[in-house]
Amino acid sequence: MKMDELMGNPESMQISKIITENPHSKTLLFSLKNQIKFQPGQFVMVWIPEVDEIPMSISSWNPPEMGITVQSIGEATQALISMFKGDWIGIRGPFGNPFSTNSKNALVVGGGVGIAPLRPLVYRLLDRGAEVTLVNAAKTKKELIYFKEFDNLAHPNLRVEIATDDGSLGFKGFATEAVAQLLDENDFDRMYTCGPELMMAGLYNLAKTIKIRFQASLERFMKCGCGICGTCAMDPTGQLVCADGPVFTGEQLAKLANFGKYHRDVVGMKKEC
Amino acid sequence: MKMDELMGNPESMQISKIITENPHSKTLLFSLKNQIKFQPGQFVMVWIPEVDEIPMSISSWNPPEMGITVQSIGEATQALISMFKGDWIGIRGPFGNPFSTNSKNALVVGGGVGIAPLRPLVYRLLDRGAEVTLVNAAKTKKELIYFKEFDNLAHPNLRVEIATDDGSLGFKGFATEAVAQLLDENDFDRMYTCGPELMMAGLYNLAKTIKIRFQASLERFMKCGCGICGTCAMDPTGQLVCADGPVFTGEQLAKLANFGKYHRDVVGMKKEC
Amino acid sequence: MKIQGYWLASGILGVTASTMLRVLNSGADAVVTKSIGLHPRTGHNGPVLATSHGGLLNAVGLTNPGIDAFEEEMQILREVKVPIIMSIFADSPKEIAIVAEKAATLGPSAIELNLSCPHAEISQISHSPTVTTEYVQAVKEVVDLPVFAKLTPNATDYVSVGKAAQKAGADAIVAINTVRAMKIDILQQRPVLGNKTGGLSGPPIFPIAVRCVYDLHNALAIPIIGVGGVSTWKDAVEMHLAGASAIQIGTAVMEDIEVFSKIKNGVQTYLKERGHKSIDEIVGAAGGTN
Amino acid sequence: MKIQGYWLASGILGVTASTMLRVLNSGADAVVTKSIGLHPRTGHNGPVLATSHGGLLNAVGLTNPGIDAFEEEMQILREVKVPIIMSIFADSPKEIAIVAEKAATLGPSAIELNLSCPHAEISQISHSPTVTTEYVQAVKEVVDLPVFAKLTPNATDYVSVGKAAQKAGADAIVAINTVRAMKIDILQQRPVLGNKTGGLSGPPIFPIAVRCVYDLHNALAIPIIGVGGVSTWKDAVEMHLAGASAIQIGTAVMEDIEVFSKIKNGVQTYLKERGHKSIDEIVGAAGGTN
Ligand SMILES: Cc1cc2nc3c(=O)[nH]c(=O)nc-3n(C[C@H](O)[C@H](O)[C@H](O)COP(=O)(O)OP(=O)(O)OC[C@H]3O[C@@H](n4cnc5c(N)ncnc54)[C@H](O)[C@@H]3O)c2cc1C
Ligand SMILES: Cc1cc2nc3c(=O)[nH]c(=O)nc-3n(C[C@H](O)[C@H](O)[C@H](O)COP(=O)(O)OP(=O)(O)OC[C@H]3O[C@@H](n4cnc5c(N)ncnc54)[C@H](O)[C@@H]3O)c2cc1C
Ligand SMILES: Cc1cc2nc3c(=O)[nH]c(=O)nc-3n(C[C@H](O)[C@H](O)[C@H](O)COP(=O)(O)O)c2cc1C
Ligand SMILES: Cc1cc2nc3c(=O)[nH]c(=O)nc-3n(C[C@H](O)[C@H](O)[C@H](O)COP(=O)(O)O)c2cc1C
Ligand code: FES
Ligand code: FES
Repeated sequence: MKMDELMGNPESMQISKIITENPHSKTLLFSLKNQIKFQPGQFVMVWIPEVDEIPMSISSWNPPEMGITVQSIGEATQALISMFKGDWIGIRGPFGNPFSTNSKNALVVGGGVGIAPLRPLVYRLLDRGAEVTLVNAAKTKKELIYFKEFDNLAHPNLRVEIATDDGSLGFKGFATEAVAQLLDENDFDRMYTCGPELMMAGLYNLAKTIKIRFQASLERFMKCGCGICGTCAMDPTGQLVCADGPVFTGEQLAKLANFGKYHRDVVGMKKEC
Repeated sequence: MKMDELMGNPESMQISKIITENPHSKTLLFSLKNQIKFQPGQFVMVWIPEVDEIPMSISSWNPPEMGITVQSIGEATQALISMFKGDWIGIRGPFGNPFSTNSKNALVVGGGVGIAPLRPLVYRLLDRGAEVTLVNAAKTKKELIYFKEFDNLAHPNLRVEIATDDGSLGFKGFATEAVAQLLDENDFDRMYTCGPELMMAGLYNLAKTIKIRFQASLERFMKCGCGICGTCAMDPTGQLVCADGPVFTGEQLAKLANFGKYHRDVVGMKKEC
Repeated sequence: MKIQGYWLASGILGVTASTMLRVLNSGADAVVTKSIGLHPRTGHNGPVLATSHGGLLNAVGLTNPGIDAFEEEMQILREVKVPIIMSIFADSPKEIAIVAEKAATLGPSAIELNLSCPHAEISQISHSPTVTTEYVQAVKEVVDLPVFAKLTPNATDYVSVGKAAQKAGADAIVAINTVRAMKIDILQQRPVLGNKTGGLSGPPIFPIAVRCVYDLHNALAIPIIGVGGVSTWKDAVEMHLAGASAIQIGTAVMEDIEVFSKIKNGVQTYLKERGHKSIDEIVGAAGGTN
Repeated sequence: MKIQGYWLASGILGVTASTMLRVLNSGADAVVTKSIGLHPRTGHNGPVLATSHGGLLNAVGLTNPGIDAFEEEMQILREVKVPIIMSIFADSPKEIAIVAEKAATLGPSAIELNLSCPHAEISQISHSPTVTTEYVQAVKEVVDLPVFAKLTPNATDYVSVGKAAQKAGADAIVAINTVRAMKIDILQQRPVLGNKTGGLSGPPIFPIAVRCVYDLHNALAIPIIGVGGVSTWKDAVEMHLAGASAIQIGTAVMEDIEVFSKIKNGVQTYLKERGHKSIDEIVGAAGGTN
C-alpha cells in the first residue's frame, strides 16, 4: 500500500498570496513541492493549524502555484480567511473525481462560493475550444466571486451571465430561473454546476427535462477526504462523495436518495438540505 | 529502506535433490523463486527449521536451481545433512563481496569443504577463458569433494591437482606444500583460496613472497549475515566478514590482526585459529 | 454466528447502512459497525488522519450519532443475510450495559466491545484485567448475543486481559486495536493530528498484531479474531497460522474495497495448493509456546 | 557528558572495539555498546533476524561475552575522545549493581541500563515503576557516572515508568527499545525467529517512538534520548521536536554506516534554513500536553 499517496501526500506550506473576493471570501495561494496532477472539480483537504481540517476545491491552478477560495461559514473557514501571508497550512490531495471536459457548448452554473471549482473548469473548457456560458449567481452583487476576473477576460468563446437574488446585478432571481431562461434560448450539450444543493437539485430537474448531460459537484461533511471514515456516504448506494464524487453525473444523482434531500452532520445524523 | 532486500529477500523452499559428496558432506539443491544475482564467493544464510540459521557458500548455480555443499561439524550442519528431499529450508541472500574473476592464469586452492565457493569460481573463470589450476586438498582421498566432477570435466584449460595429508591420492602433504611446488613451476597471476584459516594464512605468505594477487574467503561466526549484529567483525579495521568479505584481497588481509590468528566464538570471545 | 471469513473492521466506512452494504457486496463476510456510544459524539477536531512511514495514524475520536439515531441504519441492515456486528463503547460498565441492551434490540449477530481506542477516554479499559472483566460481565448479563472483546496491543500484559475477558464470558477476542503513535510536522513544528496523538494502523502494525494473536491463541480457548495491517492473502494466511479464526480488515479498504474477495480467493488457492481441506487446519498451526 | 548528537544504538555492531571505532569514524557522536551482562551468554538460536512489512524483527537474545571478557574491547575504546556508553543488563538489582561497578572501572562516559529487551527474561523490568526504581537505584548507589534508563514502548504506562526512573536518579531516559512482534513463514507454517517471537525495529516503529518520546518529554525533567526507526534527517528533526535531546540509530546502520553524518548534515541545514541558532531551540518544540 502506498499510504502517502492514498492520503494525498500531505505537505505543509506557507500562504504566498491572499486575494479578497468579497466581504467573507478570500482566495489563498501557495506553492506545492509535490508534483501533483489536477483535474477541474478535484479538491484538497486543508489543515488549519490548531483548528481543523476541511475540504476545499482547487480554484486556481498554475503549477507549482495553486489556490483555494474560502467562504467563511464557521470556525475553520473563519480561521482560514483570517490568516496572513507567510502563515503555514497543510494540504493533501487532490482527491475526487473531476468534471468531464467533453463538451462543445457548455452551461456552467455556480452558486455562491460554488463557483470555486468551476473556475478552473471554465478555463479548461475554453482551452479545449468549447463555447462556454457561465452563470455566476449570488445573493447580491457584493457577494459575487471572480466577477471582475471573468468580466475582464473577454474571451470570444465565453459568455458570462450574472444572476443575483436581489437583482443588484444581472438577472434578478434564483440561478434556476436564470438557467431556465437560458435553456430556452440555447442549445447546450452539458450543464455543470456547484453551489447550494437545492439549487443543484433544481438544475438537475431542468437538465433532465430537456435531456442534456449534467454534472454537479456535491458537498458533504468530510473527515478524511480519502474514503476511509465513511462520513460523506450517500444513500443508498454507499458512494462516497470524497472518493466517488464530489462530481456526480445526472445518471448517478438519479440513484441518490439524499441528493437535494438531506446530508449528515458531523456526528452522522441526518439533516435536511 | 528496503528491508527485505537488505535482509536478502528471505524465502522458504523445499530441497529438490541431495548429492552425497563424502561421508560427512552433502550437496543440497533447491530452486529460488526470487530472481537473484550471484557472483562466485557469495553466500546465503540457511535456516534449518527448529535448529539454527548458518552461513553457507553457494556451491552450485544454475538458476533457478542453486545448491550448497555442507560438511557436518556441529548441530546445525548435522541437521542439514540429515534432511530429505522435500524438506523445507529457508534461504536469504546472496550476501558478501565475491571473488574478482579478472585472471588469465589462476591458481585456485580449496581445503576441505572450502572448495564449495570455489566450484562456481572455477566455472566462471573457465567461461571467461582463463587457464585454471585447481588444487583440491583434503585430509584423505575419501574426504575429497567434487573429485569425480572435476576429474570427468576434462576441460582443456583446467588442470586439477589433488593433495591429501595422508597421500591417499595425489600430492602427499599439506595444501601449502603442494602449492609451494606449483608456484615454483608456473606463472600464475592470481591465487584464490578457501579452507582452514591456517592453510589460507600459509598461502597468503607464499603469494606475498612471489608478489601475486591473492584472494581468500574467510569464515567467521555469523548471526545475521547482513551487517547488523557485529559478530563477524575483524580487528582492527572493524570490517565485517559478512558485508565487507567474505572474500578479502591480500592487501586487505595484511591489515587484519586476526587473520590466521584468532576468531570470535558465539558469545564474542576470542579463540585461537 | 460462525467466527470465520474476512470482515470489515470497526471505524472504517461503518457509519451508514449504505456503505456497509457496499462493503458486503464487495465480498466481506461480515461487517462491524463504527463504535457506537450512548450519546451523539463529535470526536476530535481535524486532522483526524496522518501518515508516517507507511502507516496510517488516526484520531477520529469515536465520532458517532449515538445508539438511538443509529437504529435507522440497523433497520436497513437487518434485512441482510450476512452477520452484522455492532461495535459499542461506553465509559462505565453501567453505561455499556445500557448501550448493549439497546444494541441487542437492533438485531445484530453479535456485539463487539471496543475496550481499546488509544485516543479516547476508554483507552485504559483493556489495560486492566479487572476493568475488562467488569465491562464484559456487565454486557453478558443483559444480552443473549455473542460478545467479542476488542483489546489493545499497548497493554503490558494483554494475555492476562484476554484471559479476564474469557473468564467474564466473552465469546471471542478481537485483536488488535491501533497502536499508540503520533506524527509531527517538521515544517510547522507541531503534531499533525487535531488530538496530537493517535493510533497507528496499516501494514506497519502487522507483525505486532500477529504476535498478539499468537500469544492470545496460545493462552485462550475462545476464538481470536485477528485485525491489524492485513492487506494481502499472505497476511491473512500468516494471521490464521498465528491463531486467528476470522480476520478483520480496516485500513486496506482505503486502497481497495475489493480486498475482501481478493484475500478470500488467495487464501482458498493457498489451502488447495497445500492440500488443506479447510481453514480450520491452519488456524493456529504455527504452534505455540504452550 | 552532554546528551546531544547522533549515536549508535545498543546491539548494532557494538560487540567489538573495532566496529565501534569504525562507526565513530563514520560520524557517530557517541556509541552505545551491545548490552553486556555478568556472564558470557549465547543468546537465542537462529534465525535471530526476520523481516515483515518494512520492519526488522530480531531475537538475538543478548548474546555477549560477559563483562570480564569485554574489558579488552573497552581498553581500546578508552583512548578515544568521544563518549562511549556501556549498555548493561542483569536479572536482579543485586546483579546489575555488580555489572555496573565492573563497567564503571572500564572507563565509559555513561552507563545505559537495558531494562527492556522484549525477548529475554529482563523484558518485564521496565513494565513496572517499582522494579525499574530498584534497578536504577541499585546502579546509582555504586557508580558515579551518568546513568540512562532504556525503556520499553510495550508497557501500559511507560510514563509512570519514566517518572520512577527519574525519581530513582536516572540522568536520562532512552526510548524506545523494540516493539513486541513476530513473523510466521506461511510456507513452513512456523515462526521464523529461533525464539519464535521478537522485537520490531526500523521505520515502522518510528511513529510509536515519537509518541513515546513526546509523552516522556512532557512528563519528565531529565533529557530524553530518542531511538526507534530513525533513518533520515527528517526523522531526526521530528524526534527532536517530540523532545529528544540526542538520537540513537540502530537498524538504519545496516543500510548505510554513513547515516550519522548524513543526518547531522541534514539537521544542520534544516536549522540554518529555519533560522535556529542551535538544536536546543527545537528540542520539544512540538509542544505538549502539559
Ligand atoms: C468537496 C468539497 C469542496 C468544497 N470546496 C469549498 C470551497 O472551495 N470553498 C469553500 O468556501 N467551501 C468549500 N467547501 C465547504 C467547506 O468545506 C465547509 O464550508 C467547511 O468545512 C466548514 O467548516 P467550518 O468549520 O468553517 O464550519 P462549521 O462550523 O463546521 O459549519 C458551519 C455550518 O456548515 C455546515 N457544514 C460544514 N461543512 C459542511 C459540509 N461539507 N457539507 C455540508 N454542510 C457543512 C455545518 O453543519 C454547519 O451548519 C467544500 C466542501 C466539500 C465537501
Ligand atoms: C561465509 C561462510 C561460508 C561458509 N560456507 C560453508 C560451506 O559452503 N559449507 C560448509 O560446510 N560450511 C560453510 N561455512 C561454515 C558453516 O557456516 C559452519 O560450519 C556452521 O555454521 C557450523 O554450525 P554447526 O551448528 O553445525 O556447528 P557448531 O556446533 O555451531 O560449531 C562447531 C564448531 O565449529 C565452530 N564454528 C562454527 N561456525 C563457525 C564459523 N562460522 N567460523 C568459525 N568457526 C565456527 C564452532 O565454534 C565449534 O567449534 C561457511 C561459513 C561462512 C562464514
Ligand atoms: C480511521 C479509523 C477509525 C477507527 N475507528 C475505530 C472504532 O470506532 N472502533 C474500533 O474498535 N476500532 C476502530 N479503529 C481500529 C480498527 O478497527 C482496527 O482495529 C485497526 O485499524 C487495525 O486494523 P487495520 O490495520 O486493518 O486498519 C479505527 C481505525 C481507523 C484507521
Ligand atoms: C539486532 C538488534 C540487536 C539489538 N540489541 C540490543 C541490545 O543488546 N540492547 C538494547 O538495549 N537494545 C538492543 N536493540 C534495540 C536497539 O538498540 C533499538 O532500541 C531499536 O532497534 C530501535 O531502534 P532502530 O529502529 O533505530 O533500530 C537491538 C536491536 C537490533 C535490531
Ligand atoms: S470523507 Fe471520509 S470517507 Fe469520505
Ligand atoms: S554476521 Fe552480523 S554483522 Fe556480520
